[in-house]
Amino acid sequence: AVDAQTAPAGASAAPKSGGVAELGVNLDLVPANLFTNSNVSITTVVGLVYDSLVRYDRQKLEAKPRLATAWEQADGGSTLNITLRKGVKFHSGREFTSADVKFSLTSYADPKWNGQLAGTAKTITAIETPAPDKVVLKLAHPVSNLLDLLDTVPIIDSETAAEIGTGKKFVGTGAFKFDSWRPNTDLTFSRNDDYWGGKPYLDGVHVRVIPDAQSLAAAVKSGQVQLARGVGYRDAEAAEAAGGLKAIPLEGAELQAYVGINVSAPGLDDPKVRHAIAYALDKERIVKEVYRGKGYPVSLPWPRTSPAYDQELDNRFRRDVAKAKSLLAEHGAALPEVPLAYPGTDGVQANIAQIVQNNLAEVGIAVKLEPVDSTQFIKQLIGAQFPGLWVTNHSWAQFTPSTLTVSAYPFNAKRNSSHFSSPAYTAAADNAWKLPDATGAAATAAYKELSNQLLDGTFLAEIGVVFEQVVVRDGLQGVDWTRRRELDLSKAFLA
Amino acid sequence: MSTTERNPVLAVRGLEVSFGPAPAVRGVDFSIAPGEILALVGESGSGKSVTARAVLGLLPATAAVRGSAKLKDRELVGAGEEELREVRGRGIAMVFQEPATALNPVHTIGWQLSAVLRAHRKATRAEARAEAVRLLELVGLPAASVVKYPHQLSGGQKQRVVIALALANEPSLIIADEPTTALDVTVQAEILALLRDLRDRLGTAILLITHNMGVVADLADRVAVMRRGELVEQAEVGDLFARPSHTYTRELLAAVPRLGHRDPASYSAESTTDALRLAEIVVRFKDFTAVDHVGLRIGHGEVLGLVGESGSGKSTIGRVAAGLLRPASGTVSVFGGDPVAARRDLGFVFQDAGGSLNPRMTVADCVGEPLRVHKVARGEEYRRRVAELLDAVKLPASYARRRPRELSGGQRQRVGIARALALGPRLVIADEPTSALDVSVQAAVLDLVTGLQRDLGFACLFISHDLAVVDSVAHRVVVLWQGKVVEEGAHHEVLRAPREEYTRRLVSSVPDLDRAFARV
Amino acid sequence: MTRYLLRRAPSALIVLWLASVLIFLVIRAIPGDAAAVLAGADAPPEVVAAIRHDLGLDLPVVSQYLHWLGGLFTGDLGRSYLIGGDIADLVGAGLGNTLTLTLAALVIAVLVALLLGPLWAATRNRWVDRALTAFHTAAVALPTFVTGVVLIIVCGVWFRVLPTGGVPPKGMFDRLDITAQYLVLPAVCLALPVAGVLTGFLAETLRAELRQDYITTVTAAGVRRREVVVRHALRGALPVVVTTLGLQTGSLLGGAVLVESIFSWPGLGLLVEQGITRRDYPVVQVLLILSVAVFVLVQLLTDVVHAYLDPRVRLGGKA
Amino acid sequence: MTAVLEDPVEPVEVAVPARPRVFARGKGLIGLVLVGVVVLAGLVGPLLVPWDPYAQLPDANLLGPSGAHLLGTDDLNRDVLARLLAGIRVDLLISFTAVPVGALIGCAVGALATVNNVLDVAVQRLFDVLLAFPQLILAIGLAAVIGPGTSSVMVVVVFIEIPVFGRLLRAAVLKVREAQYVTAAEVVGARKAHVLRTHVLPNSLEPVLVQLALSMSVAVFIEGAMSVLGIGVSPPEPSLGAVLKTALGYLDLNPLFAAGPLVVTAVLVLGFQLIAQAANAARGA
Ligand SMILES: Nc1ncnc2c1ncn2[C@@H]1O[C@H](COP(=O)(O)OP(=O)(O)OP(=O)(O)O)[C@@H](O)[C@H]1O
Ligand SMILES: Nc1ncnc2c1ncn2[C@@H]1O[C@H](COP(=O)(O)OP(=O)(O)OP(=O)(O)O)[C@@H](O)[C@H]1O
Ligand SMILES: [Mg+2]
Ligand SMILES: [Mg+2]
Ligand code: NI
Repeated sequence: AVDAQTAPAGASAAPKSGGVAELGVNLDLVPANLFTNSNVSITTVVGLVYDSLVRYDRQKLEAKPRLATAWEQADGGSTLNITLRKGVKFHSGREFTSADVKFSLTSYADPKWNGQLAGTAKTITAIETPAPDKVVLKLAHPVSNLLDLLDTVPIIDSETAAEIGTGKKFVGTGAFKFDSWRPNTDLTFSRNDDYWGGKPYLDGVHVRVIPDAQSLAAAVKSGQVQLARGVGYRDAEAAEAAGGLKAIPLEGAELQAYVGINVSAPGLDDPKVRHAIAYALDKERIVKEVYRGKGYPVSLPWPRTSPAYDQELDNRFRRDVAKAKSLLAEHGAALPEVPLAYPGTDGVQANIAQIVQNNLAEVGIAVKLEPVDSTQFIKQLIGAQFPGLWVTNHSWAQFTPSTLTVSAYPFNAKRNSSHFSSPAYTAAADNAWKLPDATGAAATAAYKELSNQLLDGTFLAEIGVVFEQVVVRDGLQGVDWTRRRELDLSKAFLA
Repeated sequence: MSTTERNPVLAVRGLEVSFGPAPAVRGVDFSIAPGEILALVGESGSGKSVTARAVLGLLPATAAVRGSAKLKDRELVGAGEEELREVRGRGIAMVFQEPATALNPVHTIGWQLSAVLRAHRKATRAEARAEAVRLLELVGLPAASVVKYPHQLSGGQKQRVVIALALANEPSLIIADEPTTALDVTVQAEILALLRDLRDRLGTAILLITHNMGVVADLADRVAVMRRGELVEQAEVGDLFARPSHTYTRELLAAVPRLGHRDPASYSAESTTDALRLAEIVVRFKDFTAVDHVGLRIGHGEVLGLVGESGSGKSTIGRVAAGLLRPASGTVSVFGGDPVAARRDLGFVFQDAGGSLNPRMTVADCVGEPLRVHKVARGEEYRRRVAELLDAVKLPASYARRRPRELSGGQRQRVGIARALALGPRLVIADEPTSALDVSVQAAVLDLVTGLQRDLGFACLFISHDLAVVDSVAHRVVVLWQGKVVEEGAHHEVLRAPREEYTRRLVSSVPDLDRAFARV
Repeated sequence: MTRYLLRRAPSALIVLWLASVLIFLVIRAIPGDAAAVLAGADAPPEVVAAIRHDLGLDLPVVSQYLHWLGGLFTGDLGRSYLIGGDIADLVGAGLGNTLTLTLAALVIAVLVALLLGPLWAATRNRWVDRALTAFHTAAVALPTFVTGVVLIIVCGVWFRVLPTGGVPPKGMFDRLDITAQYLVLPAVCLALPVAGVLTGFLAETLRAELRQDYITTVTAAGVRRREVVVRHALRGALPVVVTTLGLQTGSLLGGAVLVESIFSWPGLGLLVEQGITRRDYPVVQVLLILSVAVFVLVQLLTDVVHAYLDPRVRLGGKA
Repeated sequence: MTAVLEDPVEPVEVAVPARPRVFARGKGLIGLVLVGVVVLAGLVGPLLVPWDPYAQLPDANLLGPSGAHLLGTDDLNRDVLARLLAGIRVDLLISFTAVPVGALIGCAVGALATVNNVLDVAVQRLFDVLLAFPQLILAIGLAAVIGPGTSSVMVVVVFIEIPVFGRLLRAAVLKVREAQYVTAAEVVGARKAHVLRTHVLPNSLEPVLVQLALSMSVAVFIEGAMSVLGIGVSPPEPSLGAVLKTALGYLDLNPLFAAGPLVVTAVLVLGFQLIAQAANAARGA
């Protein structure tokens, strides 16, 4: 762990070297999506192999040095001077320099990679490299979430970047070197002896792809893997009860479960109806029964650690069937049957969809469930093609609040899956983004306005902040992660 | 008979077999002396096979067997499985009717002989193989047959193998259940000679089950006659033929068709046109010529017998005549025209009566089908015609609603004949109409056909391999051999005084019943 | 035999060609596209369009088909959009695993059937008959996904005697005892329904065979019952069983989809499911045509074996 | 020569397989009873259970079996028994509609194809192609095209059954066409259509009936497997597969969840198999 505070509970034994950690993940790598997707194996690879310039603390939105040792704003936030760590080497043996930072940031802004923070990356008008350990970023205007970008962008080796898409080579500066990937089978990594953060304890990491979530749970229960990502919430709970392992929620890397609403659909165009939906949802039940308590209900996307979190605002939509009914009565006209899309192969979403259907039926909204396969779901999400409601997760609210409203597609003020647009919301989002600083009084006020806009618009009804969890056997200690759920095993060891 | 009583190989006393409530064999007593050939005769279903199987414990579990069957001193009824196994093949061996199905199609002859040999004694593979060769030579097959598969042998050869199998463990008794029924007359004669020879050389007793009185006359020392599960008469073969004491036996003997017992029947052409005329017919199946330049003609009202051994092309000619098969070359004319056009005037009686009736249709529907197809009659008229037809073939009206499988073989054959007569044909093609029937039923059917022919005056192509049958119905006879016509002429000339070598061989293979009747 | 194969070849090729057209068209009828998946959740439509162009998905369907067909003939199977890498490599790796698994399952199924089928056909003991009926029903009625989960829980978690899934870490041929440990659960799971069907079928065929006249011949000659069943009747039942076995390969390949996922066995079944859900057309196309090819080949093979087992066919009599 | 048998006496060697009796007495009866029990459970069962299969009951998450909930409650707080019984209906609906439809199409195509040689070859190759796709892969593919749901399960079953029945009927027709009674009809001058209608088809249908029983249980399987893959009957509709899928996730908690659908499937499969066997035996196979 980078600092003792964030180390997971239970890491009590004295570290010792040696051994290969066996990991299990339920989804395989999609190399072409390395910088866009955040599935469990991609975030595992990125966490083990690559480094970022800075890394946020998991409790507070405070950046800590990684490959950058220092950074300071100039020109009222339009320039950022970065000092790089010296003596860092890529796994290929080449020295890491400012040119690599420039290359990585430029690549990330390339539409081909389609990084989620491309909007922020595009505000960088120039990247200067006055010295091998100095980088100067020139911005079009100050943005409050520049450090999010530096936390997110992995520093890649320019010489082998072309081979990332094929899955043949991943070269970074991280604690482990990538050795091989066998599709649908496994990934192997070995220790990077020259790691700048100190030689890792583990000799290597072996990640097995175990597509069936139950088999994955069985594998970690039987000790065949020491860490599993993608175990179902109930399976994890049961496994924990059996002893010998822990289900650790990835705090700081929160996800949000939500019901998306197409505001152009008949009936749903009335904010009263949307509010009624928000009131009707039994968020407590979903968090408790579907996520087995690994999360908490919210009305706004912000997790409790976010600078935008405001308890009073967040309490706005608590389950209130009477209120929902009266709102619907105000709306007057009877609602047509509303379609609700969800990824059919995802058991968690399928259950949420059924609970939502049940909740809405209670207040008098008939819902028709429409399972779609995950590919089509993504296509409809991107193309804003959902005819009515949908359920899924989003993330990015754990970062600087403005990142959510400028980057995450469901929230994008200019164009989003809900077909929602309002000048007030656009202004509030822009205003929060163009702040030079992510915290402080100005920021708090801007976030409050943004939250109010979100609540008034309710083009998506948040259900709860939830956590991905990793199931770890007691034998593996010192497991850490980033806000993007990237796994950090540089200080992990087998007890 | 005294020796038999004293020291029999097999002594059966009061044998009763029943399937459920229905008794199939009700108290049978007989015994066989060493080296004796006892023939068990009787109509189909009289219990001959059941008796034989009961002796060897080969009946299904549904059969209840009582009484006693002793092989020397060993009681077989109620014996344990292992005890019976000891007896099977070594004490008593069995030869079955159908040589085609009695052998395992996927193993060589040698393999099967070895397997049977090694069931009763320890022998190495090589020893068993050598013994197999010896057995094959014993039944008159070349040693090379050991590596052959059953389908590579002819029917007669297969039956020899089956006999070799029975001889393998030197049994004291062979039960031969209809060993020659499925074979040609010529082949049948060979097999019978072989059995007699084996008895003479090895002294094996034989229980011969058959319904063919010719075979009995040829081979047996003694005869036991069965009817409806009971033994009605037992006698030395000569005594039986000369002085049958039981009425049933007398009926049975009377029903046996015999060559040369009908007065020569001549046919005088009334008109110059022919009912059927085949000229230079050639039929090929792939590169095999089944019918080779055959020509024949049948006048109006004439019955032409077509004889020849199995595979000689008789049925093929019948199919050509009915227009069911187009010859490769040659001309067919029925009443001077195309056979297909003449179908309204044509009746066809099939060899396999059961197979030629749709199992889902009632007897009345089967018989009436030609009427419906040609829309000759409908309503009340149709029903009346069907009833008439059934009556003509002596089937009671109550049978009209039955399905074909609810009839006996003879009755099915009558349905087939009624159907063939439905449209009042002027030409009937009858392909072995009696070969599947036992003598008594056969006699009745033949009687019917000749009677109807006389009354209705249709022309008839009568196909059969049974020379005696043909002799008793045909005006003229054509002898076929390997697709060619070898001899043709009036029935009494061809069958009683054959000119050609092949016809002579055919006629001499027919078991000589007259001698048996003459023997006292 | 070569002549026989040559005679069958054209119809096999027609089947393959028809299948290729069908596969190509059906896959393109699937809504949702690879470009969208590749672009990720937050991609703007321009990017998706650009990716479509890169992948050649904007070409007319006919030219896409011809291009693919050409590739098949020259051995260039194309590249996977989403799973990554050369399809030839992907399929090569998966094929080995799937073949190992299905062959193991096949062997188990055949052994079980050869053991239990004759026993069932020949037994006169009511209890043996009932036990075998129960086994048959259970084997046929228990879906693979249930047996798989139960086997994992029992053998992998409760008793921890066998791995819960995965392939041997050092490859299939490194240590056969280890391979066997990894193989046994998925193979048994895959084999069970086939074993059930085959056992039932073999018993049924044997019963019919035991009613044949030639069985009476050898029984009457005093051959022991066991020998009659095993040495005489079984041989006659085999050709029919081989044909059934051939038809069962389809269900083995289909079953592999579930079994491979449950036991994380990286084979073609897993790949095909992944390919379809991710809209990785090139991969799916190749896999489907491969599975059709395997089926066609197996049919040919069973015909040949059938012919070999039946001397009437082999030695040119009638079948 | 004198005729011995003037009057038709009792038929000799009459083998009348008393089919209906044999069928209804032995295995067939047991099979019918087993299937009947399941059908009955599906039809009247839901009336006997006080719970609505769709109702999500408050505070009833994953309860074990009890007097109130005989098989417990599922992860969405619904009574498992109620869902099981309602699920039977869905499966029976699929079995009893999709299988006959597939059979009908298959038989029609298979029988028609025998009329013409060129057509026959074409249809046979088409069947080969359909047969060549492993069932589940076909299911995944078709579900991807038409979207998951009950109707897609039905379409998949129809597609799977078409070549099975098509081939079966074709083989039977070709065999029956060689039968003597067909020749017998031809020789009296009957037309092709008459022969096909009155002789060939009625006698070819028996293997089809046997297969029909077997295919019924196949449909139940396909539904289950598709549910497990997430492409089956769409939630919240209950089906045997859907109940089983949920149950599999909670086997460690309550093995009884899975017992219900498994027992029902086993009973159905056994029942259909027995019926098929009895039908087979009655045919004299
Ligand atoms: N397995 C059986 N079950 C019921 N009845 C049987 C069985 N086998 C034979 N029978 C009956 O027993 C009677 C005698 O049959 P058996 O086979 O002995 O006649 P057969 O004299 O040999 O006649 P064929 O000359 O036709 O061979 C017949 O009525 C027959 O239907
Ligand atoms: N459809 C066919 N295809 C090939 N060969 C055939 C066919 N029909 C008959 N044959 C052959 O033609 C020859 C004559 O057959 P056919 O049926 O006319 O003989 P048969 O004289 O009626 O014999 P049997 O007395 O056994 O009925 C036989 O060798 C037979 O194998
Ligand atoms: Mg008999
Ligand atoms: Mg013939
Ligand atoms: Ni005497």
